[in-house]
Amino acid sequence: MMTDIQTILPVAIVLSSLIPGLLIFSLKESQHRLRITLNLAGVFSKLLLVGWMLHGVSQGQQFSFNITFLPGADLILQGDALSLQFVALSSVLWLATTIYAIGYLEGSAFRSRFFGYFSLCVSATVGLALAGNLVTFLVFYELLTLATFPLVVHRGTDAAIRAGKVYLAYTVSGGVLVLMGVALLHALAGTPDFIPGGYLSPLVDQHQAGLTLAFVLMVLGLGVKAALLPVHGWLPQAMVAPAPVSALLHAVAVVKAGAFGIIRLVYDVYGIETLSLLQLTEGLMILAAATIIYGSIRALQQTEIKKRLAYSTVSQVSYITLGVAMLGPIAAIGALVHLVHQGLMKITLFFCAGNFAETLNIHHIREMNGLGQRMPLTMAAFTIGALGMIGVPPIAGFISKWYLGLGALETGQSWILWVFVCSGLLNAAYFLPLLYRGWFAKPAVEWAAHPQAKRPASVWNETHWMLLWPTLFTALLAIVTGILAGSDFSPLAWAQLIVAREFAP
Amino acid sequence: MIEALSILLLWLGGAFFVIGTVGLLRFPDVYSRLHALTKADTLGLGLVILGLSLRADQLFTVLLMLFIWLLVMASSATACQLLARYQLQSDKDSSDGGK
Amino acid sequence: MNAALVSMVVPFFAAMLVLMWRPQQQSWLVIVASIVSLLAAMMALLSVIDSGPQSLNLGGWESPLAIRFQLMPVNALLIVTTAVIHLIVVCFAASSHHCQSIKQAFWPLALLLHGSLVALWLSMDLFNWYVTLELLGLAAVSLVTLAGHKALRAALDYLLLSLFASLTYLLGVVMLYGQYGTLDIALLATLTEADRVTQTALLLISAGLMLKAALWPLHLWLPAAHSSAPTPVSALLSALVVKAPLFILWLLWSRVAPSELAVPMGFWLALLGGGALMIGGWSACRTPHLKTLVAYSTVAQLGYGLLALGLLLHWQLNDLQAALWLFVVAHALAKTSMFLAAGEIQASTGKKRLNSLRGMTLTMPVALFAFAVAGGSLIGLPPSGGFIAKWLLIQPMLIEPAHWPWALLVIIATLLSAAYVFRVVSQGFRQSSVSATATEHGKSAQWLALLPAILVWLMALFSEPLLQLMDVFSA
Amino acid sequence: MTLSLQLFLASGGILWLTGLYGLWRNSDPIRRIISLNIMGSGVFLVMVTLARRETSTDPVLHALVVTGLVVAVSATAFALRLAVASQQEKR
Amino acid sequence: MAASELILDLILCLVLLSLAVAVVEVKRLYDSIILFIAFGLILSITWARLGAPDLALAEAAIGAGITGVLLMAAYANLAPKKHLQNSHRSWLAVGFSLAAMVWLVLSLIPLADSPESLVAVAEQAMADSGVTHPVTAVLLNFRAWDTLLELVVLLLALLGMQQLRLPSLKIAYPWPLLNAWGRYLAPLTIVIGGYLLWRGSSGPGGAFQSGALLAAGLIVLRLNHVIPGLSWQHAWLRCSVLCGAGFFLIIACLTAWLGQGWLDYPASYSASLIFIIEFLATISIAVTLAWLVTGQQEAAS
Repeated sequence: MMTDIQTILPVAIVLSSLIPGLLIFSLKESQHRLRITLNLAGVFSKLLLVGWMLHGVSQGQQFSFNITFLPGADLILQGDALSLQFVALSSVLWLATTIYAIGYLEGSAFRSRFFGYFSLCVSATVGLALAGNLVTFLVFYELLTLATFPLVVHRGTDAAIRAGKVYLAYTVSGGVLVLMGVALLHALAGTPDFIPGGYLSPLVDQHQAGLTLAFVLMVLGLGVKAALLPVHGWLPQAMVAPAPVSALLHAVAVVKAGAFGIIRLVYDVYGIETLSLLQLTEGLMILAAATIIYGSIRALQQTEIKKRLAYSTVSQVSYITLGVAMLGPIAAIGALVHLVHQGLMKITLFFCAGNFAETLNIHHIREMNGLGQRMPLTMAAFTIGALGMIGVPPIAGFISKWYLGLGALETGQSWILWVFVCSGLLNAAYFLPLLYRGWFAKPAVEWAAHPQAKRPASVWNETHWMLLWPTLFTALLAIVTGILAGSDFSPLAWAQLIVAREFAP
Repeated sequence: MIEALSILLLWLGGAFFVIGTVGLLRFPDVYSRLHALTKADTLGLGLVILGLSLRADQLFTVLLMLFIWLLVMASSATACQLLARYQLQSDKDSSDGGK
Repeated sequence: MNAALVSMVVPFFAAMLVLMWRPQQQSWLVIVASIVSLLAAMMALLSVIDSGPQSLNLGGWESPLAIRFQLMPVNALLIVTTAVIHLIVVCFAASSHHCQSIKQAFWPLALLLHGSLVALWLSMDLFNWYVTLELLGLAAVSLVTLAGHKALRAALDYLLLSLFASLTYLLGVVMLYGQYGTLDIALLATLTEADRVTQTALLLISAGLMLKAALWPLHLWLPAAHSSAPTPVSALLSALVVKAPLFILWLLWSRVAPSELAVPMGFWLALLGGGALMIGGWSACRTPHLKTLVAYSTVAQLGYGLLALGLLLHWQLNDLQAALWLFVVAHALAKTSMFLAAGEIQASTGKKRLNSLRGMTLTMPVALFAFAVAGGSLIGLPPSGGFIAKWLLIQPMLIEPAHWPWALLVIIATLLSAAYVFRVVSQGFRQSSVSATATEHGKSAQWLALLPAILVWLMALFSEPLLQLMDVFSA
Repeated sequence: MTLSLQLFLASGGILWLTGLYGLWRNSDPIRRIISLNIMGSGVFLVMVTLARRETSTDPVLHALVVTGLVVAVSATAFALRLAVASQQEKR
Repeated sequence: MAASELILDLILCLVLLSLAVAVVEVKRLYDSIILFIAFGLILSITWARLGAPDLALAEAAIGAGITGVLLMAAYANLAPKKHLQNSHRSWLAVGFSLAAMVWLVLSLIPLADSPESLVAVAEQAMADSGVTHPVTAVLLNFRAWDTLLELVVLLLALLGMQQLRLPSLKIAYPWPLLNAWGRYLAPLTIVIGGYLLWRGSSGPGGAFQSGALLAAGLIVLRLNHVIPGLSWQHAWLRCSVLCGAGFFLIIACLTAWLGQGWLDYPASYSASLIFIIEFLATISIAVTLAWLVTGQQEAAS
């Protein structure tokens, strides 16, 4: 009986969002309640299943499901520690984003289409996380591209279509590069399952050119989604999408899919040993460092809140890449835990930006003056997210940066510390003015006289509850994971478990 | 003897064909061309068939060839009439148009 | 073998029945005939899987004299594909409101086209192929003229080029017969030598076939003919008819041609395939009309077939034939879906241009979705049939660094196809100024358009048995 | 005999090419159809000549020519009708 | 003797080629059509010269006869319009053609010396074919499948023409001499057609030649208003168009189902089966060809 569960569980996790998604497509716009019910049923059943799997994996059980696909490359879904890190993050944030999106889109058109694709997106993300080999990863990676496109162009305006085209141009090109890389590796080595330490070391002598090309292709391809420097351009453009989509794209699905792919590639395909033989990580490290600085500087130049957050993402996601590229165990812990922490903080920030826009029609930084008086709770959440990004203890961001810094010292790359310091200062430079304006500056008009804003009945009612509560929830998570980082079930502890397995001799 | 006669007839028939063709090419209008052509058809073909009949070893073959000659004569007569009438009609039309 | 014959004969008989009795409800008869043909085709496929390739000498005469039929995995698969697509297309024609005007004449012609296709797939005889190619050409042109006066010019050009191609093909065939005294493919394969006559004959045959298959640079007639035809006809032509010459081309070069000729020719064919991919894709990205875009996409996608065929010959790699035929089948299904969806959209808006697609996600969501899903397979997104074919194609390209330039070609082609597919899809997401609501009528036609697109993605799940089938054959 | 066969073979090839040239040179559909017929005649001439190579003629080639002729006349008839129809639409 | 034969062949070839070039090159469409008909006649003489009487018959009836009528009919339909002059004479095209000619002729010439053919095999199989004329044996037995499909080609051409919905052939008013001649000619063609069909099993002739001849008879009758316009409304016409291919197909299925295999006639019946098939095919061919020439008569509306 147990073996059956172990095969079915990975599929069930993917299907728990896929099936509601497909059902939602067939609904009419007016079937409001049914749609919400389906969404929530999907969310909670997924959380339940993920919890089950987490428990199992921590007990050392193996979860694996496979069907035949290409010659020598089955479709494999498996739950290991690394994939669960990502799956758990996605599922929890899906819960928050779903509730947020229901509130955000209340009364607008095309909701069936929106939630349908939204669920497909989550399914693709989860599938990508659970993928047991490169070909399976590729399948879900491309599906993710397809599923997010309708969300980017959801509004149907000219600007949205243009952004959608830019998004596609980048991600499809990236997808093709990844495809080529995967196919090249398949041609050289077949497609075995991901295994800690990689499976390519026997080929280093014979196929150096092939392996190098494949790595470059795949890092470039994955780098598109992870918004690495030369190919990051889609991310700020994609900001025209509705707020829940921005939150989902930036915190969970797309950028993390890219980063996660790089993690898989480095640890479970090439392996640290092979990569250091091929000397490929130097370039990746420099690229990531450059992206961190460049993203921060560009963020500083933006005057729109969402654009600033977008460039901040460009910068922050590269911390993960940088941590991975250092090839040391402590840096790896930092990278893995940053995957989660950055997600929590950034989604909070985007929720807040959405709340500002939705409640008071505020899009620009200069309009934020005195916002704390009108929306104190949202502003507080925003503060938590921003401080976490800068790396102020005890918020989660501090933990990951701490480990990354230690990792840099451990691997002897002390120049990276300077990158972190520099970036931290820039972070402060682009977030603190927002906080200052929000809490201390005088509003341009009295909030009571603001054309958009009715005076809230109470503090808890500053905006729609479905917009407020998810924001507070994720902000709380960002603090809790920071404070309780030392406990057994924190993301940090889980990251240490993963690294212990990856770097096991 | 028969051989020689046959050859003579064949040459004669061929000559009529040639003359008819020359006429077709040289005569000025449709009517005189038709005149040349029909001579070639009927007489030329008749002579050729006569010449070939002398060489035939079966009566059936001779009858067959005669039959062919008759058919060709009938059809060329009809076709000739058709063409002449058509030409006459169009001549009339054009002279009417001229007035 | 008998099942395959049934699959071929049933459409012929049904066509004659429809012509003779002229029943009021023709569509049911046609649909039933298509179902029977499909069932028979499946049985034929099963029998090939069970007992391997089968050969039949028509009339019971010995081999060089008789026309020979052969049922192999490849053509069994093609017969099934033909039957599936015909079934879908006739159901579409029966249910779409926009096809009412063409119906009377459409049924018998479509049936005859079906029968002729199966006859072509089965045959292994050079001259018999000439007759079946003529059948296909005449049926196809007649079907194009169903669209009315606007299509006549395109139909005439199509017919003249098709006749010219047939005669070129025939001259080559005659030369081969003159040299080797047989028309049978298998016998020729044992006899051919790399001499001047053979070379000229093969070149003539190839030129004719490439013109008929609209392989670049002989493709110029295709966009006009395919885009001006009625919707179900466009689907049949693009999905099936252009594949028939490719089948002959493949048999000829991979079996009959001696390798001294095949290896250099393979290089040129592959190069032409690359040209088709580039030029076809580029034209599809530029054209302002929806159906023309889909037609140019056919030109481009046929380039993949030619590329696979060329590389198969150039590297003498029999593994690539799986790629070739999966491309053909995947493209057939995807293109059916695309043309049906595009035609249904065009008919309901009444406009040809691409920008009339605004707001289609609301008014005709299923049709647009079908277009997008089919487009996914054309681009080669996993896990679709198109992806598997592309995967098989690029494997041998990647394994040797010297072959990497070909892979670059495939990358560019993929990006071009993505560009033209999303050109259409993103228009559909654009907000429309008129507040349109979902139209209820025509729903069934839209779902029928979606069906082949779903099938092509399902192909991915059955790729293992499909590839085994191909392996049986190459072994 | 061989010489005369070669002569006919060459003529067949040249006829085929003449038709091809006519197809290229003329834009009027009817003339193009005629050119196609000349091409076809060229091919048939090659076929009939090839049938003549041995002492007894090759019936297979003759039968193929008969088939080819019927196909050609069907296609010509349809093409001419189509040409007329398309020209009438233009007016 | 050989020299004079060669001279004859040379003249034939030169006439053929110069006619062909003239057809392509002359200015007026009408001249081109006339020259093409002449070309067809010379071609049929060439067939006779090359020992192919079947083909000479078929060419004279189908190639020159029916095609000529078709061309004239098309010309008549387009007559009011200025015909397009042959437009672009480019020296590039001429040069290319000449180069291609050298290449093609050089590839064709060697074929004269490689007598690979199916003659021996066909002769061996003649005994079991049920007929004594080899061409008929090939057409209706050895390669019967080609012939069946070819009947379908005819059918398709007819269907294609039908749904173009063109007005049928314009027919001049009847004129006594022509009328009378037509009335004599028509029965004659039927007799000769029947003779050709019957003769097909043992000598030159057969379904196609006979069908073409009968078609010519039908056309003459139609032109003389003896028979009404052909219309798809009439069941017997549909039947006669379909009977050739239909019966052939039924036989094919029956032989596959009950007999030894697809189109494998039982030895004792093969002669009569072939005759019935030829008979029905002749009817189909005749009606279809006549129909193709005279055009579809629209139902009176």
